Amino acid sequence: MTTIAKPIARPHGEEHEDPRQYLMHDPLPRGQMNAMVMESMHETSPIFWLITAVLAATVVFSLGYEWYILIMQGQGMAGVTRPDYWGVFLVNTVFWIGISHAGTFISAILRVLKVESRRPFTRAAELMTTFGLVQAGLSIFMHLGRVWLVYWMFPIPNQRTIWPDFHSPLMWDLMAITTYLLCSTMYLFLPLIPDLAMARDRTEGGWLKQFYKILALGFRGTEGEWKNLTTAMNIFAFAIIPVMFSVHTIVSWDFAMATRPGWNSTVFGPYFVIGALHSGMAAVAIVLFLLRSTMKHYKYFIRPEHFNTIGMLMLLVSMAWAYFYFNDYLVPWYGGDVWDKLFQEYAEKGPKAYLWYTMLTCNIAVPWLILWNRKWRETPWLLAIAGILINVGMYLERYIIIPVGVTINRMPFTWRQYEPRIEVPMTVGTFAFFLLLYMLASRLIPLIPVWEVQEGQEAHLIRKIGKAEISTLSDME
Amino acid sequence: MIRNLFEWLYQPIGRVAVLITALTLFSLAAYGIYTVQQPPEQPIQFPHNLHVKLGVQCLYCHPGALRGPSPGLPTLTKCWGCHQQIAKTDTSPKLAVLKDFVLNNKEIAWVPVAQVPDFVHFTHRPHIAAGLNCERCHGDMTQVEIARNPQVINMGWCLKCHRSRAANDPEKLTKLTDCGTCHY
Amino acid sequence: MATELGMPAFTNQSQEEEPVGRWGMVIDQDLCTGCQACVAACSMENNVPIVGEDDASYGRYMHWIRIERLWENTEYPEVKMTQFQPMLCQQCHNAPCEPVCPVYASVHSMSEDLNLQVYNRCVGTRYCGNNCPYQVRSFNWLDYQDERIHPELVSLHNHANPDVTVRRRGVMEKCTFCIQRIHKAEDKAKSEGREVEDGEFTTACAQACPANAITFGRLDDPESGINKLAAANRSRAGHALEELRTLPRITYLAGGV
Amino acid sequence: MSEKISRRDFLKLASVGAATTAVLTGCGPASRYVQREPYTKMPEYTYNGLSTYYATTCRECAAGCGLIVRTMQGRAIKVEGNPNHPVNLGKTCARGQVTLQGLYNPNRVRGPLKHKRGEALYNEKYEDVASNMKWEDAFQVVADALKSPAEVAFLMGTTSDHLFDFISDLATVTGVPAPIRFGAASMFETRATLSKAAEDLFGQATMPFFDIGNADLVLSFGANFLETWISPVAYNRAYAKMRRGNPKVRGYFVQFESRLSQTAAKADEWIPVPPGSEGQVALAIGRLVAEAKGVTIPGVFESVDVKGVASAIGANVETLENIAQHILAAANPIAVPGGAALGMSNGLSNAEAVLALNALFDNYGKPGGIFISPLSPNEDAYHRPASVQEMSDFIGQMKGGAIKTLFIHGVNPVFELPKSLGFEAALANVGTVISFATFPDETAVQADYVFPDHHGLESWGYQRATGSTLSVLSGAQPVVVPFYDTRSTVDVLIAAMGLTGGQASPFKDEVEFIQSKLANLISQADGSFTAPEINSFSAFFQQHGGWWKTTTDLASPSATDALGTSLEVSASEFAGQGEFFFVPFVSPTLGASGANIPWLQELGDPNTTVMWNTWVEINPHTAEELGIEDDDVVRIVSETGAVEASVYKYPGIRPDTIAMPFGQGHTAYGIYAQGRGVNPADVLGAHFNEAGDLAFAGIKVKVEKTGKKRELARMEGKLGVYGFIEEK
Repeated sequence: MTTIAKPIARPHGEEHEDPRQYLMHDPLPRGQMNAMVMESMHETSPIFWLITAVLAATVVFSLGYEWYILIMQGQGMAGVTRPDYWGVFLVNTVFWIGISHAGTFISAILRVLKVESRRPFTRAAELMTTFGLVQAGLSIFMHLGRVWLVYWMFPIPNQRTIWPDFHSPLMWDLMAITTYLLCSTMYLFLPLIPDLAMARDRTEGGWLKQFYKILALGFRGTEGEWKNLTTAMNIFAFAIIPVMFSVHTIVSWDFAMATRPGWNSTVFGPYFVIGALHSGMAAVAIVLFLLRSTMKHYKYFIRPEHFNTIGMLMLLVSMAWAYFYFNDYLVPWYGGDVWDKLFQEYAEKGPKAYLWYTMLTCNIAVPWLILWNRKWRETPWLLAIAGILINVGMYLERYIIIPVGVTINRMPFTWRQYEPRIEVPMTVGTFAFFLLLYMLASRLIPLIPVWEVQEGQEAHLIRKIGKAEISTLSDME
Repeated sequence: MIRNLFEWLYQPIGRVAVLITALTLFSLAAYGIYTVQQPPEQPIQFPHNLHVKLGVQCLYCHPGALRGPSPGLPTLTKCWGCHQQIAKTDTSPKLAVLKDFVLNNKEIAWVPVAQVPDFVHFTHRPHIAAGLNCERCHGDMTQVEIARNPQVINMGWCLKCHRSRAANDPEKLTKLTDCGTCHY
Repeated sequence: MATELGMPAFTNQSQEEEPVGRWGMVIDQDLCTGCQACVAACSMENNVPIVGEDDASYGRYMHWIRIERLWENTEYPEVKMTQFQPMLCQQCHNAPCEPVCPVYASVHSMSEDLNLQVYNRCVGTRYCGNNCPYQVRSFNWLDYQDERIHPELVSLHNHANPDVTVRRRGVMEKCTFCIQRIHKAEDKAKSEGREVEDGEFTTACAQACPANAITFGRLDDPESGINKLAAANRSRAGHALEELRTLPRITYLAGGV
Repeated sequence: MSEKISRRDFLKLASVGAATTAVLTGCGPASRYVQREPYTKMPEYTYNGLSTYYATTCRECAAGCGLIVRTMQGRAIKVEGNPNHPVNLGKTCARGQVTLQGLYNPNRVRGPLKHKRGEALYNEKYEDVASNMKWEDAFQVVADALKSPAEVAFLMGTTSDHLFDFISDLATVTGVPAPIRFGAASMFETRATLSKAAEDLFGQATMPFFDIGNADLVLSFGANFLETWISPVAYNRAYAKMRRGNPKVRGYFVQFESRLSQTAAKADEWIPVPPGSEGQVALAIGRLVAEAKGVTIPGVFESVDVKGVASAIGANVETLENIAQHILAAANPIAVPGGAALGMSNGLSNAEAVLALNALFDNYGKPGGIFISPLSPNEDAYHRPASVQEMSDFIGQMKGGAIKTLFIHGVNPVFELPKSLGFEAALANVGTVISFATFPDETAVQADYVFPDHHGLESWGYQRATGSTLSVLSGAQPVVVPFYDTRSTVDVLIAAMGLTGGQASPFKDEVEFIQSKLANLISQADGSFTAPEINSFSAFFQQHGGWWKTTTDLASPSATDALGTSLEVSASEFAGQGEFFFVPFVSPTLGASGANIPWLQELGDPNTTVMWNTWVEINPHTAEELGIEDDDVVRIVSETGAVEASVYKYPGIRPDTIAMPFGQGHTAYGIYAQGRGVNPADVLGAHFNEAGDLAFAGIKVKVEKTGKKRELARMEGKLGVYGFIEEK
């Protein structure tokens, strides 16, 4: 491969920027990086375990116990009623699926597009995908009135010879989510293998060793193994992208296929996908900030440049989202259906209007104000705050679509407001569960794909041409 | 590497352990099924085979089957109608139970053995009108002493028959496989 | 594959010509005095539970038929109330509630052309209730009929109708056009080797209505009472939310004219 | 599932079944463990799984509708109307439908009991006080009371006419005073005023019959005939006939009332007139009609000043002239007085003014006009229930201690009478109070003994139907065996008479007495059926659910000079110095005594859609002035008392009026009724009109804010019905 010279993007008015601020130009020996990652995994402060304990308790009580109540007493424990048959549980489902989009988007699309700065945080994002989907699945089950019969929704041969109805968007939903869960788990696992092997070799004895042993599938890093691995990863990287886009489109069909005013809209598919990315990117920003500030040595791996990348993506997505939201107004306006108008009026002027305004502020104003400036993009805490606000906004968006919007139907006699009851603790529970899983994972598997980072570092080196320092791709053979 | 996780499996003792566990689980399951398949305890050990052999028709004691949903279980008056004229009633120790019921006017709490769940609205009349005889579903009573349920009554079993009988009549098939025919 | 596995076929026949239907109802809003007799009769016939003041005020009343009224004008003294409108399951032919149920609990009865709700199949996704444009499906939010929770029901349950299943929590339910009466009549007719005649039986609500505002009968019999009634009042006749083309089986006769 | 489940509870299984069988699929249905309790001897005509139908009569109100009750294995399952019964022609009202929930109500008096006055008859765990005495002792108690016939008194409800007849006969035989009948329904129907007005105009004290069905224009002056008025089902049917009976002409309907009642909601025009001005309006309309006709103004209408009336009711003269034009165009118009219009200090003159208007329409005895209700078979004369004035006289007797023993059956005066009459206090001066109540109502709580009568569906009897064109005697028979250890009051009295040692009853039981009352009907030619002898006749009587004449015998009022006599409708005076007219009305769903029926509580009021509670109707503008919001609890203060209830901002009511439903506010009467809502009778003063009826709408009240808030359970969603955008 011949050498291609490409200048480093550098801010105005600043000559001779030091390229070593970039991860790929600040290489460390493989062994040292491995040691840093392992150390960050194993050096655990008591505070960490304290937080874990608190989270675990929250999960047990506000998820486990409350769910028990919900099952034994019935859905009436929740705030759902006629006409608000659907409540916060489905909001959570949509929200968590949205979160889960970030992982695939970053690791698959950015990998396919060969965006270099993705390297250190692909895995952190992919973990979010898997764990987010777990929450989404749980939320669907919470929503069911007779969850103990959920197996009737699976196509299992039975003596009744009754099968699930594949006309129902809920069935598509079920299929899509399970597919997505499987793919994303696989896709999380493949790039993990070399790091697991690394972890295996750097752990001596104990159950942990056995754990890595099994998961590493005996990976030894031979030429052939690498070849197969990269092939598999490329296949998955391309294959998972359509799955990712389809899953949230299908989730949106749960609503778009309904006869309800305001829901029955053709724009819902892409609109939901963009919304998902919006919240997903924001979530990645938060996670990166947390990792960087809590985990040892991560300041080396996760650098302002990465926040910069995320920030730009967030800005981009928020613009796309704004467009689609406008579009979502345009279409009904063009259709001119009175019920759709009422639906929007209720969101804007109804008793829940404050949610609507908060949503717009968080989803549009916040990113557009913060993310224009590179300096701000490169300040982690600022980005984290932006991420939190955007997620609040996106949660509200779903909340407005489902429990608030569902108030408006074609029978004004039945219009009633929805007030969440047992949903509140259970939602807290899902968030706690997500964090808990993530924290435990951070103790078990390397969150930094070391081999990927090193690959990047090996691929680049700095050539001095006169005074200028040029970052070039080194020949790979 | 993985295999040495399971090395204990390759010791004879390990295999025995596995075998024992499997056997225990299996026999537990078998026992569980056995218990629920037993005919329940009846107030009177009523010998169906005997009565059928003596020529008593099913519909004599279960007349409701002709008219409507439930065939009904015989009341004291029904039993006594014959038995008070039978000398054996006074002598036989088995029939002492019946006498006791009658003389103290206690209702005989028969335990129904062929039951459909309560969300299934089964009616005997049309089934008999369709020319089914009792044995078809309730088994041959000349063979059994205490009434027992010959086969598991579940939806698959119902549908099997409904399908086969309406195979060549689409309209009838629709009716007989319509959810609303039994569930409401 | 669908049919050989016994799956009820999908019922969206919007491309075909409109089928006439089998059972239907005509409701004359000019006669409905909102006296609630139909609601009481329906609840007595179909074991519909009460939910108590708190749940009722939150909108969880289980009525299978409710009498709606809105305001045409709330400015005193020109106050005008809309005509009372009994709202119950319209037994749509193209029912929005049916295709969305993942387990065929909300399914179309091919033989009776009714919307069925199979209680024992329902898993409680509530998609049907969500999708019903008439909002006439009521969900068992809690165990309203469980005597362990409501001991006062032990004696009240004596009048429960054994022909109708008592629903438990987590199950969607709705008006069935008194399908148990339909079956009884059909069974009787069959045993006498004839078709069910129009007016041979009627639903609980129609039976009770003191002003005869509700009429129930055969749609496929051109001579039936409802068809005649609808024909005689064509100028007032119409369906609820006709624009959705759900092909309801209930015809409303506008009141006040 | 393995515990024994009795036949009675087999429905419990239906609920459990859904869950269990799903789990046990493949292991046989769970119900195999059920143990039934079958009959030892199958009753006649009873087959498993098939239901038996019995004809009887509804006892929820005095109208006497015929019912057919579906029973199955000894339990009443469904109430259906008796299609052949002339009163309701197979139809029922909501209260008739849920009478089953009275029969199987969790709170019933389960047997004869003696208890301390004021002690509750059930606890909060729905457990009723157990019966603590034998019926034999109960008979003795009654017998001892009857030994001194002059010192007993019978207070009766308006239902179960056969009991009324029995006691009346008893009065003639043993010299006990004649029974007094009373009911909140009749109090609000102002029956006394109606019959007095009939007496003044027709020369015959009777219940006028308004043939709304054949009219093509109905002017209703406060008559809420679609709600609980005299015979709701019959009048609902009549309304339907008026609207759509004639395919060419749709009847026109105008309601003059201070609030948009359920009846007014069905009217084409609702003229909100202030309470008490209905008579004036009637006269004004009469004058306008006469003028328009160009005839000499009859004496009745001479004195009225149309403009003054119009301004008084806040309408312009055109409105009234409009109506006059309608009247001229109409073939047979009718004007119906009733409701709050008669519950006024000037109620009688209001009624007479309206009847005079009918005289102007010249519809006396004509189709679509006014008739005299036919007397029932075996009825000597029209016995109207006691007016509240007569009740207060009776209370006076009680206070005086003239009454040693008071028998109360089928009425709940402690709850129904205005507090200001002091019935409860007067009870203190009565030696023994014996209640025959089926339900543990307030009066039963104040009694020394409760000897429960059967529920209507468990008892024999007959009821004289009102509101029918035919003369109907509606028959009742038990459709199920008594659920508890109750006895028919007639049987109790018969048994007691046997024990007095004095005059024994000629009848051996209730049935025999009823047959004796039917004896003179068995061979009447114009009856619905005849029979050779009494036994087969009473068999038919049960089978048909009553006996009635096949030909109508509506007497037409004897034409008197209703128009000539000048009638002075005085302005009604109002007691108390509040700023609001106060209009109590019988709750359309609950009726006067339905509060213990859970399903009636759950039914939404037709106009406000409020369930389970009492509300106060206030015009939104008024509420705004007072700074009151929906669901705010306000205190309504009258001269005699105060009640607190939540506000419903109701557009359909005069700004100077507030209204409140009667029927809630029980302090006993079962778990579904107790402590729910308030009783407007608590603020009513003891004011009467010329006929002695309570002037229940004749008071003015103050409305005070309490700062509390209590949400009303309404079926409607406020967002949709009243809009979700707050205009501030």
